[in-house]
Amino acid sequence: MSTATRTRRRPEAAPKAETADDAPVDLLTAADHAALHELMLLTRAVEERGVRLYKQGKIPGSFYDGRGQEAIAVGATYALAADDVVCSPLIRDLGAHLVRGTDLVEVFRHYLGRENRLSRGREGNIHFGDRRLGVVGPVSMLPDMMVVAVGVAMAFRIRGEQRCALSFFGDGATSRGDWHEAMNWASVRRDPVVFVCENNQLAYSTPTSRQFRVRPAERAAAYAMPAEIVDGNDVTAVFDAVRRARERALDGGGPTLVEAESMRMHGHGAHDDASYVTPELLAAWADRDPLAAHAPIAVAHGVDPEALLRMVTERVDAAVAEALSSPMPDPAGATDDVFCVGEPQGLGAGDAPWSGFATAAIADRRQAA
Amino acid sequence: MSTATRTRRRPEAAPKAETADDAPVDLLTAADHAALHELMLLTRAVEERGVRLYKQGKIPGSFYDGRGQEAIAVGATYALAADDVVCSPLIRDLGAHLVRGTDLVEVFRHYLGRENRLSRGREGNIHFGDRRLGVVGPVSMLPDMMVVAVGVAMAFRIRGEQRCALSFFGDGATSRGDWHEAMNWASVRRDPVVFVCENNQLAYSTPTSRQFRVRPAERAAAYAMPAEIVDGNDVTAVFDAVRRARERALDGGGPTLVEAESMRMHGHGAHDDASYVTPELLAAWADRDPLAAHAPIAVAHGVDPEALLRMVTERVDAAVAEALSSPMPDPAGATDDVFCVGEPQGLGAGDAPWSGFATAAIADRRQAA
Amino acid sequence: MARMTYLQAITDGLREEMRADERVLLLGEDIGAFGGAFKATVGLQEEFGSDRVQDTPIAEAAIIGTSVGAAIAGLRPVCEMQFSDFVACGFDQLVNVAGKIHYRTGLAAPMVVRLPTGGGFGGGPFHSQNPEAWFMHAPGLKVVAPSTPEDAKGMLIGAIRDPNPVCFLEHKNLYRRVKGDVPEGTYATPFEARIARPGRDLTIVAYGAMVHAALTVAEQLAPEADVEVLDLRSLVPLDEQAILESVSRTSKVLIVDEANETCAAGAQVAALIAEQAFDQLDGPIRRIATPDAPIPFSPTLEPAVLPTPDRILEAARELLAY
Amino acid sequence: MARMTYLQAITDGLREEMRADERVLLLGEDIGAFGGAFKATVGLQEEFGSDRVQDTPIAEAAIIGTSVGAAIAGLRPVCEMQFSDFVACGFDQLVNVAGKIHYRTGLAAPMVVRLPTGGGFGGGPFHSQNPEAWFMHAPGLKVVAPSTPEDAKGMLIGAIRDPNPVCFLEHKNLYRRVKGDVPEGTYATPFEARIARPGRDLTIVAYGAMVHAALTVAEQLAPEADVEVLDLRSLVPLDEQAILESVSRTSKVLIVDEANETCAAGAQVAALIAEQAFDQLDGPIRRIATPDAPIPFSPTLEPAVLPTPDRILEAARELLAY
Ligand SMILES: Cc1ncc(C[n+]2csc(CCOP(=O)(O)OP(=O)(O)O)c2C)c(N)n1
Ligand SMILES: Cc1ncc(C[n+]2csc(CCOP(=O)(O)OP(=O)(O)O)c2C)c(N)n1
Ligand SMILES: [Mg+2]
Ligand SMILES: [Mg+2]
Repeated sequence: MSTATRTRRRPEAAPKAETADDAPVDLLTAADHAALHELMLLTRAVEERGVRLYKQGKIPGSFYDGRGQEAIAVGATYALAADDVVCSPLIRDLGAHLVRGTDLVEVFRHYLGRENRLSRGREGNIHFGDRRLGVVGPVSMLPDMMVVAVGVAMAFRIRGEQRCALSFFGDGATSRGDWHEAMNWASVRRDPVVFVCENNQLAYSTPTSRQFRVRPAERAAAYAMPAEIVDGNDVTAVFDAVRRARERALDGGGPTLVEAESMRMHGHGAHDDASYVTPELLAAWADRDPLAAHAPIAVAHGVDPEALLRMVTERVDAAVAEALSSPMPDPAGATDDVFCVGEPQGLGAGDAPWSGFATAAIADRRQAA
Repeated sequence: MSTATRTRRRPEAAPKAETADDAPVDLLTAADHAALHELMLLTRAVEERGVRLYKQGKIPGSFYDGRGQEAIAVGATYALAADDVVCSPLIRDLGAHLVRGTDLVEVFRHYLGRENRLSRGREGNIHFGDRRLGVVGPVSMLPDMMVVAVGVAMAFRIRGEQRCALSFFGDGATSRGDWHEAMNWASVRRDPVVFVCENNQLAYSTPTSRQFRVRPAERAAAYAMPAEIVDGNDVTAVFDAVRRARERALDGGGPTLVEAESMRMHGHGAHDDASYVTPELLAAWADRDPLAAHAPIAVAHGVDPEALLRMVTERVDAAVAEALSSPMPDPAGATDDVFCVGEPQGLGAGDAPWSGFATAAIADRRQAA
Repeated sequence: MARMTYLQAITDGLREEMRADERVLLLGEDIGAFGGAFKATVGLQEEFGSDRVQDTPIAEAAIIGTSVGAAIAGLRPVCEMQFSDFVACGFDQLVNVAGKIHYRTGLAAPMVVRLPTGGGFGGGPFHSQNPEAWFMHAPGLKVVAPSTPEDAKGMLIGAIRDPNPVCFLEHKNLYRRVKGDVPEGTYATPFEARIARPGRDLTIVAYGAMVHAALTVAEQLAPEADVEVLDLRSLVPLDEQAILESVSRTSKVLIVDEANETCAAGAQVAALIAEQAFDQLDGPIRRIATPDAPIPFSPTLEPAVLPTPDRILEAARELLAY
Repeated sequence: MARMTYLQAITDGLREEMRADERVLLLGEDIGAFGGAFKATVGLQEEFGSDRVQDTPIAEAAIIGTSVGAAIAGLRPVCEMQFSDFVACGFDQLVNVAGKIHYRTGLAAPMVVRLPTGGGFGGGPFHSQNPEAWFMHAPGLKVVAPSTPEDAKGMLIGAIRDPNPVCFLEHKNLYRRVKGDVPEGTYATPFEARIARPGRDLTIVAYGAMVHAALTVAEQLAPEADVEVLDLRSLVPLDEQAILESVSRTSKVLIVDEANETCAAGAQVAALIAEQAFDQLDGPIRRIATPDAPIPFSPTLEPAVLPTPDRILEAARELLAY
């Protein structure tokens, strides 16, 4: 691992902030705040439309959203470089796809079961990932993809590449054996992986108290793994924790667990009215809405949230219209591609909108000159 | 859970010792030390004979022994009451079977693949358990039986019975998902189970450093589970730690993890010369041999180890002779009993040689009178 | 007798047997106050308390493994996989611990694993699987798959009373779609096949949801042929005698299976007939199953892989004309 | 050409392909300095270092799951289950993650899971299993089972080069018992069946260790009948054409399978023939397999369940006389 390679990816403007006390906001420019706000608005707008389309009977199967948790996937993925890999976003993590630049029309085609490049109609709801953008679609079995992410990170480490894998999981998923195997393996091998736990208080109808006695971030000590608890409704806090975890991973410091505290504001899926959650609890969390919380910061950076929302809504409207007029998949292809033929197609690079990377690229060029 | 029931099983003579500092030796009478010493001698004698029979080609398949770890299974199981359940002894835990009173001839018949009541020749090496004595035979898959032990304990808890389950596992087995699921579940439910980790430095050829970064006892904190590290070569220390863990379980305090530190003095199995272990390491541990360590204590309690050894050797000789003259299983029965027909046969009560239980029984009778 | 859906019959079976036998307890994710993802356990925690109706962590290996432990300790656990697809996460405990314990140790594991199976509602690759063949290939497990509300209740009670681990396949597509008369109280339906419709010209062998597809086809063919539908109900034990008798009466057989084709239950039935009833056959043993692909999500793709009445009808016609 | 045991051929295949392709890496318990429980990887860590020959924790789900991750990131992992029985602990990762990733996402998982299988040496219920049918029933996984040293090397290399997850079944009873000439360097043997012995009167279909039992029987029968032995070599894809052609030549077929009988590979082969070659058959499709029981340990019990040449001979004679 050469220092030069490492430097290339570390933004000049970003002093290494190892504790949560350092001011992360400094690392985010006005453009970043505009982007973060837009991405969260977009996440919410897409999901709201998804729920509506589901209730209208246009989206088949089931539908899941991450209402109230938009800051987690957006903030975390915003800290990734282009050739890092998200393995995988889960049912609350639409934002991760959006940060990486996933095409909106394709997302709606996917939801609607239309022919599309993400899943070709073979998968539904939030089971997709654009491999061309370095996103691995999840499986349902929780939290299997953490183990896979460790394997991706292992490949990066073995090849001496300055990249990391980012993996999301819920509080409830920590009860399964694969969680432990992933945590232990990554730690023993010092694989460059960042684990983001979305602690949204619930696993379907079951509160965390019936899932475990020690919260996930504290359990990281059992693996000698650094961990941090962040306010999952604060997009800059999530961003910064993941940014630092990523730095550590690229420095050979191995995995980190970031536990983002939030609340699932909707039912488990669109079919679930979540009557098992008290209105008081929901009201208390509604006051901490991640979009509302970020709005004044965005405004302070010159962003006009209203204008952004209009733009986002237009994009979603247009995408839905186009998706709805797309053809259904050809039934003749239903059993194609069970096996791969020829050279496997791999993971591409995604969007990496954080200004820090651009700065680093400029610094690089300067150094090379 | 009535206090009366609890009292019945708590020996009057045994003050509740909650920390390792209390003198455990007080709880063990001269007869206890004689029994402990004999059980360890017997364990070693049976295993030595087993290795010989294997090398002579008389025992088919493979053979595993627990040389150097005799104090763990013997000490831990010695702390159990008759209707506690061992689920399960593993490949280093012959002593657990012997404490419970498993018939020696049956053990050798089992090893030799003869017709026998433990496994009917369907299983080999250390895969057996006498259900009549409250011992559940293990499966190979590590550490599956921990999860099963939690289920046994759950049944005890739900029925309000004052019993616990005891489960053994190796350091290497802690890497598997089932270990985590068992630890978490038992802790969330406060099931009365005692986990004994045999940390013998190795998993087959792999040292613990390549298995995990945090030792098992420390990992218990991730489950809010009390844990203790004991010298696994000190039979009284193991006994006392498990005795206290059992008290806690019966008091509704849930599971405990006891990590017994020891060393695997032989190869993984009789086929393995363990050339990957340095002679120096083995020599250092040989100085801490659990039998040699307990001998002076036994002598101080009036035990004659030489005489015990002669007796034990005679028993083993006689058992082997009888086993060797036993018939092989009838091939006609090879596919019988895949399914249970009629009423299931359950777990019986095993020997509970510890004097503490006798004392408690006397106290009980006194109270009843 | 009360008229119930298949799902209500399952709830009724659980409730009645829990009232009759206090050893019975339920384990599963969200089965308590929430009543389960499909509401099969609605009201049961209220009636029986949280020790007998337990919400578990998301830990399928532990759900199955602790059930084995509870069973050998004298209880009668019935555990639910939220979808049968997730049983893969507890596969080892089911196959290696539960399935082999009696043969190896003489203990028994009287327990039931409830498996909501099958496709047909846009569930996609992970909410549509039919895992029964895996367990048919694992010695020591019984495997049953009722197709009617009456059998769902009776076989569930039979499964609870059975001294062995039983995989109980409940097809999600039957839950609310199929209604029928269900006897009150408790009764155990034997693990045997049932002639769902007698006939002389052709036997369609099916189980679970496919029984209804087969019956539809038999009705459609009624003007031209007399089709027998044999509802296997139990896959392990497999009612070989009923299969062979039916084939010997009709001489032609079509086997319908919603699972992926290779090494499915239908393959075993075909192999059985090809070995034991070769002389009685007047035509090839035809099979209709899902091709070897994950179950796709899209409304145009899913019906292209699942066995539809149309595909069954076509195969039946070909066979009748053979 | 060099004369090697089956086991040496596997080591040779790993070594040659690792030299040829730096993306290939090995993962497994005790495969490094120790060289693996069966010594299949002896010397490889020395040559290729501990990144390419990795000792793993005891964590089968992680061994398989991290292999998927490494594969989608461009490596070519070959992972070893210490015994094939332990694959049950990683079942979900193999079946749900590896097997379905290409169909669902367009990514591919070029990886090999080495599975030391089978009985015959007193291994008992947990060291003797033949798990292939489980994976044949899981779409997206290839399954191969070579019977000779030459094929072991060539199919292992073929498996490594295949862009899909491949379950590579290596029968423990062949490891040191079977020797043969093995070409030097690298070569990939296609996943197709092979006529191990041509014949006209009866086809015995087998794979893995059972090929050798079938060949023994064919020799024994040589004075009275001309028996063809078809070595399947690959179970997924299954060489249906080779099977049907052989049956159409001999008109009689006996399928031998060491796995438990119900829903085994042999059931699929039987079902295929009964559907596609019914007209060509002059007798029932006979099967010999291990009955549905765990593999017992004792030297008197184990041979009572495993398919022995005697059992195969008897069935072959009956069929020839049919
Ligand atoms: C292994 C497994 N078992 C069961 C399920 C069904 N299931 C889907 S989501 C869910 C709850 C997950 O809770 P959590 O991990 O906290 O994520 P959240 O839904 O709260 O984001 C369950 C039980 C599953 N997906 N995987
Ligand atoms: C799930 C599983 N994988 C692999 C094995 C093969 N195996 C048997 S014992 C062993 C080492 C176990 O190490 P540890 O748990 O420390 O127990 P010890 O042998 O040291 O007593 C291994 C890998 C197994 N039994 N189970
Ligand atoms: Mg949650
Ligand atoms: Mg060990």
